[in-house]
Amino acid sequence: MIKPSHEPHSNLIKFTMLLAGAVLLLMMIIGLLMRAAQGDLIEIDAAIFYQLMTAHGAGMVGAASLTGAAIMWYFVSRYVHLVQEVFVVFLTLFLFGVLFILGSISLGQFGAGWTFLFPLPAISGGAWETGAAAAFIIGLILIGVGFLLMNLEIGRKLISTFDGIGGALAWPVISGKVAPDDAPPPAIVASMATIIFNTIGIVVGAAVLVSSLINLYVPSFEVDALLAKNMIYFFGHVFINATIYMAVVAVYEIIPEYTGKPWKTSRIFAIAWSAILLFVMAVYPHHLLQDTVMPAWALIMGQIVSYLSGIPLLTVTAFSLCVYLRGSNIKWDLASALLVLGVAGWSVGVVPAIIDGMISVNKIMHNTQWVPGHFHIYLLLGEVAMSFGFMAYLIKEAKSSEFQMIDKTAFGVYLAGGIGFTLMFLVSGAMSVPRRWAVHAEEWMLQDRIATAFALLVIVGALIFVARYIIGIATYRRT
Amino acid sequence: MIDGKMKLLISSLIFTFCVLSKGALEKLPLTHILVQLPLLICVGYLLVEDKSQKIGEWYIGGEWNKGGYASLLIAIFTIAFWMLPRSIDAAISSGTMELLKFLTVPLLIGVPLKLGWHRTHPILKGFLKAQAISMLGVAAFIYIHAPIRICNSYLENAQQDLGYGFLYTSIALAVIWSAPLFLSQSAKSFHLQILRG
Amino acid sequence: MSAFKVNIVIILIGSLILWFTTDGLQALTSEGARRIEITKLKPVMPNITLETMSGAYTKLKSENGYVTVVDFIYTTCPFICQVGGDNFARLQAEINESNLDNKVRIFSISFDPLKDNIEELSYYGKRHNADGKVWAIVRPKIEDLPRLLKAFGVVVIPDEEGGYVHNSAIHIIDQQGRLSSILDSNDVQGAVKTIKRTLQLRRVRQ
Amino acid sequence: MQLYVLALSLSLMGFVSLFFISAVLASRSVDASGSESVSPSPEVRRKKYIWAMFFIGIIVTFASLWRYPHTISNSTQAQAINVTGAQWYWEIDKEEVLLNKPVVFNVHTTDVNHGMGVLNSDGKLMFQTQAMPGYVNKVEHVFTKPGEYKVICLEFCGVSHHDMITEFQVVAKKENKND
Repeated sequence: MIKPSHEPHSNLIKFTMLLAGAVLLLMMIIGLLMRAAQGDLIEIDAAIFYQLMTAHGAGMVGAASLTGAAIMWYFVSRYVHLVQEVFVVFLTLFLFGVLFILGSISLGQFGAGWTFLFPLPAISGGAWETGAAAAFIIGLILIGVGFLLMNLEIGRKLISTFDGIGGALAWPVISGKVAPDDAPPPAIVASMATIIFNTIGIVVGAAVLVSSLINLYVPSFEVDALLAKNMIYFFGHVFINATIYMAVVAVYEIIPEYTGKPWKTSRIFAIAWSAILLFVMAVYPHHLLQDTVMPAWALIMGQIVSYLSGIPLLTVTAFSLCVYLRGSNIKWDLASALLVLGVAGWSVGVVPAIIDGMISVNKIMHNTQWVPGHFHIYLLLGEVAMSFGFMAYLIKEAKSSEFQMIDKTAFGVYLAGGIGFTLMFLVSGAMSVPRRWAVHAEEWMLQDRIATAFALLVIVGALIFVARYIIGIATYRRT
Repeated sequence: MIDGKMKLLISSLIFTFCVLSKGALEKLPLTHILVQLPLLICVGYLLVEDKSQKIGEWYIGGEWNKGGYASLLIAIFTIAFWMLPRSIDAAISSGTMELLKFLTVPLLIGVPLKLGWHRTHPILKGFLKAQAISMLGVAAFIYIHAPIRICNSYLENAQQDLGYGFLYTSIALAVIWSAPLFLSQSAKSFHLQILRG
Repeated sequence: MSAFKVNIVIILIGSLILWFTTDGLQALTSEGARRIEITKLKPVMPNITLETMSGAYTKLKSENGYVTVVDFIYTTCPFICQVGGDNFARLQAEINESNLDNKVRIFSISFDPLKDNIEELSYYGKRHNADGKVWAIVRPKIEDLPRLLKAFGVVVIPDEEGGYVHNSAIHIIDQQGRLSSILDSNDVQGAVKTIKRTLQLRRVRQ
Repeated sequence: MQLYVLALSLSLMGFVSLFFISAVLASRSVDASGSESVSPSPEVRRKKYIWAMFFIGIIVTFASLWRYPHTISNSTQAQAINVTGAQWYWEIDKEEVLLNKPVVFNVHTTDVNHGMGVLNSDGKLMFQTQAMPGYVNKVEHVFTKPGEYKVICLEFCGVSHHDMITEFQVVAKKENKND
């Protein structure tokens, strides 16, 4: 068995999670405002709405990636010696990137959506200047550079410690050369796979970002719109998926601590993660199913891989967790409950995603509220739940780690709010309500208003999680 | 192993080849940029020895080049200069620029890369490699799709060939740099043995 | 010297070199450089004789103080010159609409005067509705050609299909015969604006 | 169709949730280990699930892709319509199309990406395709109900994205008086 042998960088990660928690809350409030505006409960000018939407998208992807990175760093640093300064540089670059993005939105009125789909940033119809678009793109590049550095540090340590990329991905376990007992732990396998595809994603993303930046200032250097779209969705898909694949490391590491049963890298686990590594990169054409000029094979591949991606998640991570829980006498508290909810939300959210990944369904569901429906399930009830769970874990020693009444209430409120909120998206999607519209028709507003109420519940739950975390950190410091 | 003198000989042979084949290689942008310039970088790369020569000591041991940043910066700025379509055009139309190219590419890219790379932090190395792959992609993007002629001295479809050349170079570098990481590095993995107990 | 200072010096020198060689990051290509240089220097163009598509002779510099708009073409060009022709047809229409037809002349100058005889020139003119009054298709004498191309900074190189590749653009020559600006060949609106501004300048000066 | 998709999704999602709920409930029972001897071991069950998912996947893939959903029939009866998106309006070169005959939409854009979605008079999305700079996306549809149809924008394209709405009519073939 390979056991943790280092002290993780606790204080740095605690600080990072505090920042991320604050950003998550703020972005949730922006989400609430957008839903309320769509339900005509409050009035927001369309231009402001789309700026809020851009901030919400970029902020949520940013917060999710930050929490994912923090989780991965924390647990990997228990196994190998990571240079803490690299994470500090990452965090600094990340915050500078956020500064640029916030500046471009608030000062420059940038509102092209976080996906910066070429050539919208350059052609705003008078809503924002070139400089604002450039600031947004530079912000994304800074964040990408930060991630690249962090991935390189973890990657090189894993490669040298665990005998190459293959070793860290537990390939010797697949081939039977090494017994699961001697395999790298699940956290390492998951981190290695994520680092590989995320690095490739960032390299592709950097290329399309720099090209867009050049195009902003030298418009005669045109970018092919179809190629740009492919690259943007490759980068975007890989990046947002990486957040949850990093966060699930917390489940692999924390749940065994709660049950006392080790979570080993079995043969099927190793195969699943190598499959995920391929699937995450091959599946991105499912974002382009309505571009009929795309080659048919690419779209068919998108549909098939989108289905295949569900198999390792459902039959390995979700199934193993369920088997593992049965009769485990796991101690339930806020951390373990949220982590299990995270895997459940992720697994449930993958269902509408796979169904929308079918070309014929996509034709009538794409870019309706069905899409935010499915990704809000596996972010709100998946990645973000895992992150809050990790936060609760970080302060666990600070208080009597029982499942207190306030924690139970917060968990219940968050879960109920999350289910109701995301269901309204799915229902609206089935009613052909388009996504990303500042103004909604009268007949769509019922769901918008119900969703607003549920969003309020989510925020109340999240507020309690963050408040408990802050109190926890404060008392932890003192003891 | 190839010793220092041998390297010097190869270096001067490549340089002579570059000078003699000037006309042929500069006829197409693809060979000009993706054959001649890399060859000239090799000339500089082979020209100096790490430690045995004085210049090597000065480079490797010099306080001014701590972390290899100074030499990397020199190389990066020189690369940036020669990536400008204007400079490439000028190297064809003006003799002075041509001479400048034959001097600066080996001396200000090849030599600093050879002598600075050793001192570079592994993360910075990785970052620069990723950056190179990515920026070659950008160049491919621009050269394949630009509706304007970027270099006045070259035809538009030759410019597209160059774009594809950048793309294939980018893919090749990605493979060359990442493939060794998959191989077993058992010499280094004593830490794994310790972890396994 | 410490590493830090050395690095700063290298960054400064490197940035300065890049700044100056790109005209302050304005021109990354030779074409961009040509345009910037011209707007700065406004060089006087050689006042050569041109033969028009109707067989008459005229001079590049207008004697009546007209603004002259120039593009370089060869009439057998399969693509880029034909698009350029369409753009100039739009420009001719715009000039007529703005009542500038007695202040502006347009020349499409062939850089292949040996192949482009009078018939070829007038065929190209007819195809794009060049009226001969505002817009004429013309050719220089073969001995004037190198000097003319050099003055405009136009580079012509033969391609593989027996045609040529050349930088296509709208060149505007002011009333004094100086090349004052160069625009993208599809920027007809910009050309009209520049023409009006050039005419305005003179009036102010008078 | 949309409602079937919703119903199917919700039931599958419920099914997945049940797994988790039952696992969470079983976590408390000390006796759970005893039940394992009755049911097959987890690894056997896992393999069954994997094979089941593969099997269902193959059937669904073939059934849904047997006819490629973006096929253009090239029928001689097809009516072609050019649709052009621009910030922020749609231009359609025909206001009426015929009922029960294939209609091919050639979708262009003059500036940024747009998404052409067609709603029927009940506000239900019939189909959609993207409009992309430099490309023409083709999509074919046979309208089976006459009436007014709306074109909306389904790809975010700037501040008036939600205002890009236009209409066209689907009409039965007119009586030809010369017959």
